[in-house]
Amino acid sequence: MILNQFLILAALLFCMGVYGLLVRRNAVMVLLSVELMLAAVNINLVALDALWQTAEALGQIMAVFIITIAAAEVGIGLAIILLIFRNRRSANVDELNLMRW
Amino acid sequence: MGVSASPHLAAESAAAVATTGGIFSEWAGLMLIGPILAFLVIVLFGKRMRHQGAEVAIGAMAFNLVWSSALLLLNMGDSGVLYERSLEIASVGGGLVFELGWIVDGLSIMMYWVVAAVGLAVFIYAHGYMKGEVRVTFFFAALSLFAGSMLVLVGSPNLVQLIIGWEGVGLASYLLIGHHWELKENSSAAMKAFYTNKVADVGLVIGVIIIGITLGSFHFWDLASAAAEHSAALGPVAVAAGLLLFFGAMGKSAQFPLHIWLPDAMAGPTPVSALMHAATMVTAGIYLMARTFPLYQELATAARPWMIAAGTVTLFGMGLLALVADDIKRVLAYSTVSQLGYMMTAVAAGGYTAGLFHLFTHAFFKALLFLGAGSVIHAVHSNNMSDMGGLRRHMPDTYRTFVMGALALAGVFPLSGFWSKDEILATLGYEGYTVVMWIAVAGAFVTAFYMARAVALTFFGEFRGHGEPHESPPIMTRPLWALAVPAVLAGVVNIPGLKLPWIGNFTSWLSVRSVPMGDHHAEAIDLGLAAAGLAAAVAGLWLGWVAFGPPAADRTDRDRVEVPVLYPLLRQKYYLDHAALGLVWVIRQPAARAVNWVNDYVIDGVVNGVGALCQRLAGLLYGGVDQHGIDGVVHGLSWGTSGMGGMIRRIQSGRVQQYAGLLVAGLLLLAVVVLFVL
Amino acid sequence: MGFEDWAAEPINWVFLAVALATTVSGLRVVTSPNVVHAALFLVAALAGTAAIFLLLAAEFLAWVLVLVYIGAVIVLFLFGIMITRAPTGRDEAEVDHGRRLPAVLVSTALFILLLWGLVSQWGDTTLDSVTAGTPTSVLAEGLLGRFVFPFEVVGFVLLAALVGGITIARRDLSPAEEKERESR
Amino acid sequence: MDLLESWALSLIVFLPLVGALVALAIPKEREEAVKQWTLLVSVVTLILAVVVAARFDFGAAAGFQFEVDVPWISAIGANYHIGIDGISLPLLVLSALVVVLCVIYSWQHWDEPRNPRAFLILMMILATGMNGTFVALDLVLFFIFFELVLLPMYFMIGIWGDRTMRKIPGFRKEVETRLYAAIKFFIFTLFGSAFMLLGFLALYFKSGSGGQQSTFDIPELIARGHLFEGTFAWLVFGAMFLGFAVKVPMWPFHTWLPDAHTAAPTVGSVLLAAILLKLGSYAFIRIAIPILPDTARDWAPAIAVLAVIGIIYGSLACLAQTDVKRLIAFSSVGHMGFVMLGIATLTEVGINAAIIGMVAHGLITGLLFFLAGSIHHRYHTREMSRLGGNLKLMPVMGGILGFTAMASLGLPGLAGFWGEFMALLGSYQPLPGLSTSFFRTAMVIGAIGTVLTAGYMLWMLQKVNLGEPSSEWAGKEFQDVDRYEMAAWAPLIVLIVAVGVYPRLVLGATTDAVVGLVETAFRAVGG
Repeated sequence: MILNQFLILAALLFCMGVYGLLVRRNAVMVLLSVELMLAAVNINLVALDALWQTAEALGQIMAVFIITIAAAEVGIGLAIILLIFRNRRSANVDELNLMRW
Repeated sequence: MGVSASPHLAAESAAAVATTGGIFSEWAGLMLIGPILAFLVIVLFGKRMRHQGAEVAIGAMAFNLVWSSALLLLNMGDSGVLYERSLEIASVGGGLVFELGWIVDGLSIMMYWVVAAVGLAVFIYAHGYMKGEVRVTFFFAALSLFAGSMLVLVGSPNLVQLIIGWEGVGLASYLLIGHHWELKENSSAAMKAFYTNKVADVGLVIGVIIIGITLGSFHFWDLASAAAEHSAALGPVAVAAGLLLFFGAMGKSAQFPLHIWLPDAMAGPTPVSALMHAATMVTAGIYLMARTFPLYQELATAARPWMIAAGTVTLFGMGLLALVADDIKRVLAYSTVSQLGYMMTAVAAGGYTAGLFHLFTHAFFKALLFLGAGSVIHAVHSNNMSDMGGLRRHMPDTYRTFVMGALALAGVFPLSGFWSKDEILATLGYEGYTVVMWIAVAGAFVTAFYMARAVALTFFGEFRGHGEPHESPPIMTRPLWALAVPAVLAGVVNIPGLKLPWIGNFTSWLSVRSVPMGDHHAEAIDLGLAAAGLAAAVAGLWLGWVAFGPPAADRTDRDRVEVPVLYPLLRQKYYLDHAALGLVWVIRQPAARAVNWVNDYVIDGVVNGVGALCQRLAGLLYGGVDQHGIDGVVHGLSWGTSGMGGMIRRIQSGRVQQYAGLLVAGLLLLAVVVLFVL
Repeated sequence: MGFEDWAAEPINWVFLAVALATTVSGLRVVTSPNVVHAALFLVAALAGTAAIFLLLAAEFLAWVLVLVYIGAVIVLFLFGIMITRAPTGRDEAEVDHGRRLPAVLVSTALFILLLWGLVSQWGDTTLDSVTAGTPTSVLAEGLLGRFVFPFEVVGFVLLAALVGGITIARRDLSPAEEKERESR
Repeated sequence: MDLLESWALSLIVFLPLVGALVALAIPKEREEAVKQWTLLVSVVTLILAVVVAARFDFGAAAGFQFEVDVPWISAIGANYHIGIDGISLPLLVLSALVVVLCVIYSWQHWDEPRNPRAFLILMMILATGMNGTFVALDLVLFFIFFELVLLPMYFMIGIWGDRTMRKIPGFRKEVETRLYAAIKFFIFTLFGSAFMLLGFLALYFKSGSGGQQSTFDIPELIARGHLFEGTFAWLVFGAMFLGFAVKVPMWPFHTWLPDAHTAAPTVGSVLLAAILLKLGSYAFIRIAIPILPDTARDWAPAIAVLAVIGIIYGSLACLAQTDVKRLIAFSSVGHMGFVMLGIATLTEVGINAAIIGMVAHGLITGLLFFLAGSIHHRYHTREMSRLGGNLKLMPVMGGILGFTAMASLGLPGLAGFWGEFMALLGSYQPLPGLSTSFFRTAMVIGAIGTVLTAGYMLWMLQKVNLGEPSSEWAGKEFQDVDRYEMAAWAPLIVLIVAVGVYPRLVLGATTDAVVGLVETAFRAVGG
């Protein structure tokens, strides 16, 4: 096994996630893309951890944190989408311009 | 003319023993603080007082009169008072120190006393004059500030404090001239006074800066000794500094062509005019020239011809303007300007004592004349002499005192004005300015002429106004008599060659100085010159009486001698007001507008343009990349044309994905730059 | 390490299969017009990731991924999809907006850049010693030892997310509605 | 009391921030509680600042006192290094004071959309940023505080600002004034600080070239001044100049100022004028000049030219204004021109002038903006053509306006005079090596500027205060200055007089520090 096969896979997944993030209209699908990107990051972390073999498995611990935060993010994200949907009858991101002042 | 054989500095040998003046000098600062304190007290509590604060103002002035009289007495005779005290208020680095304090010497004692004496008379008079007027409280507060600032000015031991008092006087004059600010012309007159002075102050401030930096000190006494020693440092800049200080003095002392504010300043209540013309404002410039006299005498000699020129033009040209004015206060105002020209010419020519002596006598008779005019105005409710006439019978006290003042001003023997004017003429002759001297004699003729005209039109003939004029109440007439006494007698203190027992003379009062300075004063009367001056005065009076006295006084077309070019020129005041207004207009309109336009369209144009450009670039980039979207084209077009709001909306579209896309793209760009370019 | 050597290791073939599956699933996640499908493909992609973790001997993490993500998060997603009536049809215009090219360009460019970076940085560094799995106790010691503070913070974040989620998504009834409900 | 020595400054800086956090916990509806709390916090901060001033050793004003220096971000060598000397002390006290006055003033004056809690919280954050900037002795710390003030002010303008639509020259559509102003303010300042940060980073990296650890520490950088020379120093100074000059603001980077001032809510304008503008000029004195003295000498003529242009330009622009508040805003350009002229002379007198000018401008222009706000509050317009006779309708407010205008035009005996006078004094004899005739010309032009200043102030007074009230207002009842306004203004009035009569209040602290600064910068190194 070489390191790069994992890292390149992760890069591929990440770029797919970026693509999804940019093209998806539906907010839920945007969130899905974000999850994909996070998964890619996790692969990176674990792979590098395997390379360096730190005593405390630092990379894996970071990955645990990321998974946790991702869960929180999904929760909040979905809640927001729900709220917007309720108010606007749509969950399409490009119809949202609330952030503009 | 008794020409003193002694060289310039010999006058100093006569200087008497100097004392410190004891407690009166050590606490002389109270005189400076008193009126300022009165100002604060009146502003804060005046409304609740019985006389609306007038009692505080008058009380402070009375106190000052007592105190300064004590100093004056101490300074009389053979012993002079010399004292200085400074309190540091800041050290600013470079060895420079700002100080406040007071100075007690012959010159400042004379000024303290004049301000206090004239001030007290005017304050008491004003208490009667202003009865029933609006904002009496504030009026007395401002009067106190006026007097207080003047005292700060004349008591100043250094140039910085002088500036403080100087502009304080300007502020107070602004407040008082514009007392009836409901009318735009009054507030404009106030503005004009303040503003003209502010222009002149530029000269003063720069002059002070030059002296302060060059000497490393703002003290007058350091300046005087540097000048006396012909300091090498001060030498090269002395003329510039001198001329700049003189420019400042031109504003306050209304020298041509910065005199334009003074006649307009008549918009203020009459007591203000009296105070301003006699004691507290216009004398400041003369005082400054006297205080910095050694500079001009020793170093800035090249500046003196210019000063004399300005003074001469003022003394003659402004006197002519008084010939055609109808407003009695304006007649007096122009006469003041002209008399200031005398003083300035005298001081510039080296007649330190002569100029100050004229200041001294002028303070009394001019205050008297103004208060008299105020009394008349009070009675007939008009400023115009065409509404007066025949008041001799209705207002005997006013009439008598006014005539005394007019004769004194005209320079009739043996009233005070005769002696002081004669001394000026003698000095000019002695210093070799013969032409100027004869112009001054001609000026005396003009002075007498317009005073005769004013007296004739006001007090003789038939009454032309409305209603029944009455003599003013005693509270107003008593100050008139009080001022009439020195107006008549003040000349006694400086009759050439005469030194009174106990009192000494004016020259000896002023002779105590820390630094000797050249100054000429006559030792005996030059009979020929005195006769010439007197002849000019009498001729003027006679001609004025012939032209304007009864029965001619009753004619409506008084100014029937309308010399073709001269008359319109005088009526339009040499068109100087037009020139000044034109200058202000240029600043206010084209210049200010141009700057504003530049600001909004050029500088902001660049700013907004960059904004629009960024937005357009963003539009192009995005539109170019995004070939499928209709949005791109539509919005791209609209970005190009919409305004700043559009730009903001574009960048802040609120579309998260657009942000993300730009973010990633930007990141990429950055990475490429970092990796491959750097 | 040439291709010969690489191909000689059987585990690499396993990797190749898993990677292929993961990639295809990932691609479908971002291209599928049906949200439910997309979510299910994400399950597949995540499962692939878990497999990769196993290959890297990170067993604990692999199971965490399966349990937390596939077990919980995806269910959450499905809930969200149902509630928001996300498009489940085949109409592509519904799910994507038209501006696909810039996204393709950007992500491809990003990938190329990353690829370049990875290759130039790591070359063919090998991962030989991956044999023994990481004991869970190591992770436990790390999480409750050196990283206990971040661990607690993350716990707090989760709690905040929980509370926040409820607060945001809860429907505030207008007074009229409130009354109506009470009367019912 | 070592505890005070080491904690006082940190408390002054962070107490408002803590106060803001606590205020967040107070329910929005309980406005009184929020107000009382912020007042308490700001007063305690002020008391601390006064205590610091009282315990300040004026005999050693040239050195830093109340110094704290602990490692912060060790990876880049950034320390939490704070301290004050005679230069920053007056500004720190001024900042603490003005915040208190703003809280008092805003007790009864709320611009739409109200929400006192949010507004006061922003104000407290602003206070932290301002106080922090004046005590920071580490470039990273300085930068953070310097930027921290940006955000609250942006929101203050953008949310509570002027809602009228405005036509911007060059653009077709009308935009809301507050939005335009807020974004302009933000972008301008950010633009400047980007360059400033570049400069800081360049200094950081270069400071390691002598074989020592790179550092962000300001005193340390001053000591290593010899490392920065030639083109490098010139560019770094230029970058920092851009950052500071935008904040001052110097011509031609000033155009955000009239817009921001005009659009901002009253208290926002006051804080902007009284404190925020000082950050830029203070940074020149604290950072740019001592660290790069030789380059400062190269740049001084350019700064002087821009300063003088600012003086004349600001005054002329004032004469063309129709809006009182905009006029006051432009007057700031002129006054800050004097401050910068003082700095450009690089002399003790000039830099002293700049500091006392900053303090005076803070007091006077702060008060003027309060007055403009109150005038707007009463008349609902600031158009001078519609106003008039204010002195008749509201004698006390008219009187205070007159007083403040006089102070602003530099009347001797009031605070504004010393800054102008000393700036001119300094430019008569600039630092040896600078062109004397050049600076003397600048002095003359500056002096002419004072005349123009007097011109527009008198004109404004005539338009607003004097004359008969127009028919629009005549006969109407106006509430003259109320308690809160009086409480907020009285300290300013007293201080304007006090500083005017006894400038040692400010100069007593600064002179030694400034002399020390100039000595180190120019005598020891430059010769």
